[in-house]
Order: sequence, then structure tokens, then C-alpha cells
Amino acid sequence: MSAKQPKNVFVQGPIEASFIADSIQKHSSQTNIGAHSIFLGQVRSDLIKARKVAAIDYTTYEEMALEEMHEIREAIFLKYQLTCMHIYHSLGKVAAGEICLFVFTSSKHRKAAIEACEETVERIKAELPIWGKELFEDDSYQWKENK
Amino acid sequence: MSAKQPKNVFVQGPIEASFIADSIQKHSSQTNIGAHSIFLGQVRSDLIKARKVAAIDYTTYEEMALEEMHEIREAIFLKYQLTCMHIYHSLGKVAAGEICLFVFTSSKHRKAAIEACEETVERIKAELPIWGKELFEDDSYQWKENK
Amino acid sequence: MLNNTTRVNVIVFGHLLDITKSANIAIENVSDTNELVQQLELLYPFTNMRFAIAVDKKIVNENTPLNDNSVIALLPPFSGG
Amino acid sequence: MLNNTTRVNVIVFGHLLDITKSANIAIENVSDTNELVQQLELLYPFTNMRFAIAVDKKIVNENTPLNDNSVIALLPPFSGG
Repeated sequence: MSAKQPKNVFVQGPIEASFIADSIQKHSSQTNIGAHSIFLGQVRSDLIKARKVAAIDYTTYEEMALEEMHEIREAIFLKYQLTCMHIYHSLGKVAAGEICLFVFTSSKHRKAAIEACEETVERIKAELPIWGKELFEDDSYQWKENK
Repeated sequence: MSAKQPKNVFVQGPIEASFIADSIQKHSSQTNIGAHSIFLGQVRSDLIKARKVAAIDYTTYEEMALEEMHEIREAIFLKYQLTCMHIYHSLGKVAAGEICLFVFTSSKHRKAAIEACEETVERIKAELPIWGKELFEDDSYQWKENK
Repeated sequence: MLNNTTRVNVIVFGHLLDITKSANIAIENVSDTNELVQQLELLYPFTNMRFAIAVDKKIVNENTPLNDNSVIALLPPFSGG
Repeated sequence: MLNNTTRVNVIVFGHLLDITKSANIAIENVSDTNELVQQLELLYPFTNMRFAIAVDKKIVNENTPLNDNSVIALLPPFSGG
């Protein structure tokens, strides 16, 4: 409802489907909402030079990330007519096939929810100080690079 | 995985959050997926001429809707690099605050999933022969009109 | 060929149901969709009602010939989602 | 004022950790970010490494004065999500 208070966005380990279901369920009392848009990032088991990604280990500069996230949140609330917005990003190890990012926007009409969700995802990827370390099945690793 | 087989998209009554969670969970074995985009339509308790919407009763011309949906699905799979797409729409009574539409697209990278989800939602609203009857708290009703 | 009268089945949806009270209407002696609409307007106060016509599950935008097995649907503006 | 040496705390992230082996580095006698980078390059093989510098949680794009309490972060390209 409010973009004013800094909120924690970090979750230790993967984001569970049941957590997403709870978040959706909680909005059933807000009967002014007509549309929800959800983005989920899932860890891919990419094959890189014959090594397969088994998991990604996420680290962050938390104090800075929370300040940046607060700024993104305020900008998105100013730009779009949202009812609410929830953002969660994993820290630590997330295995291939598990969810590491959950962006959830709600509004009266679909346009605002859809556009706000997309813009927030782009800003998170570009602006939040988070680093993924791709852990291969053979125990080697490389630092992830976003496209 | 395939856009070839006509699939049923209709669900009797509201779409439950637990059903959405199950759908998400099922994708954890597809480790080539990097992004999911989800749209949820939720019934609003709009106030229309001092009467409050308590529920929407959805009906469809099912044979035609399934053919149209099949065409939409094939067009979307041709246009976007998707891993999979799932679509569910409620029939019958869905109370204010409950979910009536669930569109779920998955792809390797986020762009395809996000754009395919948005286009599918627009086409569903414009092209599927579905009608919503807004049931007011005082037992009167009016036929819904999409903007 | 005199006894060969066309009989089509018309399915009705949405707010048009408030007028027809019935979801299925049988109409005889119509050879195309224009004739069908004329017949329907004699039977029901359809003036100013917006609806599309589907013949065998495909929306038609021009006058379309009907035959004995045609399934016609009267489709008010969609409001799904 | 001779004994007033600046001592800043540098936090290191991502692939730069592979080089520094330590997430926290104390650097003395630097008055701005250019001097800091010069010092770091003497200590570590940072050549060709891309990273941004944040001073007190804000990314700086130009040479920026530092003081005794500055917290500097070395930020490789982000790869969240």
C-alpha cells in the first residue's frame, strides 16, 4: 500500500512456490485489485564449456541494495497507479530449477500492473548490487554475467 | 511444451492460489527455464450506481472459445521462443477478491516470457467468447463490459 | 424442392439472453445471415443491441449463406478476464 | 595536522574477491577515489577488471574526495535475478 517504508527484499535460499501462493492469497481481501503481474526468475542449468550449472550462490551489498530498492520502489509507485508491489530476491545457494527472484505488482487495471512489473525487473537486474556465482556440478565456479 | 494439441482452459469457479503454486512447482524440473511471467485477473468489487459487485458469473461458448484459444496459442508459440504456456479461465461464479484468469508463460530469457504473457492476456480479453455477469450484493446484476 | 425448408439453430449468449429468455432458438426459412437477423428482429426487440454473428464457430462480417446444419451464435461484446 | 592520516575501509564484492581474497581492505593515506584506485592497483592485479566504485553507498562516476569515515565499495557488474 505504501512506498514510504524501506522493506527487506532478501530471502535466504530459494523462493518457494508456497510462499508465492501465500502472497497471492493475501491479496484476496483487497477487492479493489483487478490485475496482478508476477515475474519469477528461475536458475537455469546452463552448460558452459562442458560444465553444467548446479546452483547459483547470490551475494549482495545489502545496505546499498536496500537503499536502491527503496528508490526504485518510490519511482515505480510515482509512475504507475499501483495498489501494491512486493519484491523478493534470494541470497545464498539456489539450485537449478528453483526460484531466485519474485516481483509482484497489483493494480485496478492490468496495464499498470504489467508495465510496473516489467520495469521493476529491468531495474533490479541493472541497478541492484547483487552477484551470482555459478556453481558447476564439478565444484568449479564462475561469476555470472547478466546480458 | 507443444502448441499442437487443443487443451481445455476452463476451470469451474475461482482459480485457487494453491493451484497456481502447483503450476509453478511443476516447472522446477525444467532447468532450461530462466523466466516465468504470470498474469492473474482478480474480480473487483466495483461500486456501480451505489451497488457493489459481489461476484462475477462467467459463461462461454466453449466449442468456439477452445478453437480460438488454440489459434492464439499457436500464434504465440510461433512468435515467441517459449518453453511452455498455460492458460486457465474461470466459468461460473467467482467472488470479489478471487482469481478468474491465470496466464503463465515460461522461457529461457525474460523478454519472451513477459511479452508473450502480455499479448496472450490482450488476445484473451479481445477474442475469447466469454461473458461476465456482474452480480451485485442486492441480487441485481448487469453484464460486464471490458474496456 | 418446396418442402426443403432451411432450419437453423441459433445459440444466444450474454445480455441477449435477457431478451430472448432462451439460449437456443430454431429459425426456419432463412437462406443467409441477413435474412436471419431480419427474422430475429421481428421476434425480439434487438434494436440497438451490439452483437457479432458466428457461423459454425467463425465470426462472419459479411452476409453469409446458411444451410440446414448451420450453427449460428449471437455474440455480444466479450467480457472475459 | 601531520598525524591526521586518512584511513578508509574498502569492501570488495563478486569476482574481485577472487583477487583480494578478503572482503574488507583498509587503505591509508588516500584523499580521493583516484588515489585509492592507484593504491589498490599496486596491491592487487586489477588490470582489465571492470568495476564501479560506491562511496557511502552511492556510485561515483568522477574522482571523489574521501574522508576518514568513508566506506568505499568495489562493485563488479551486477548479476542479480
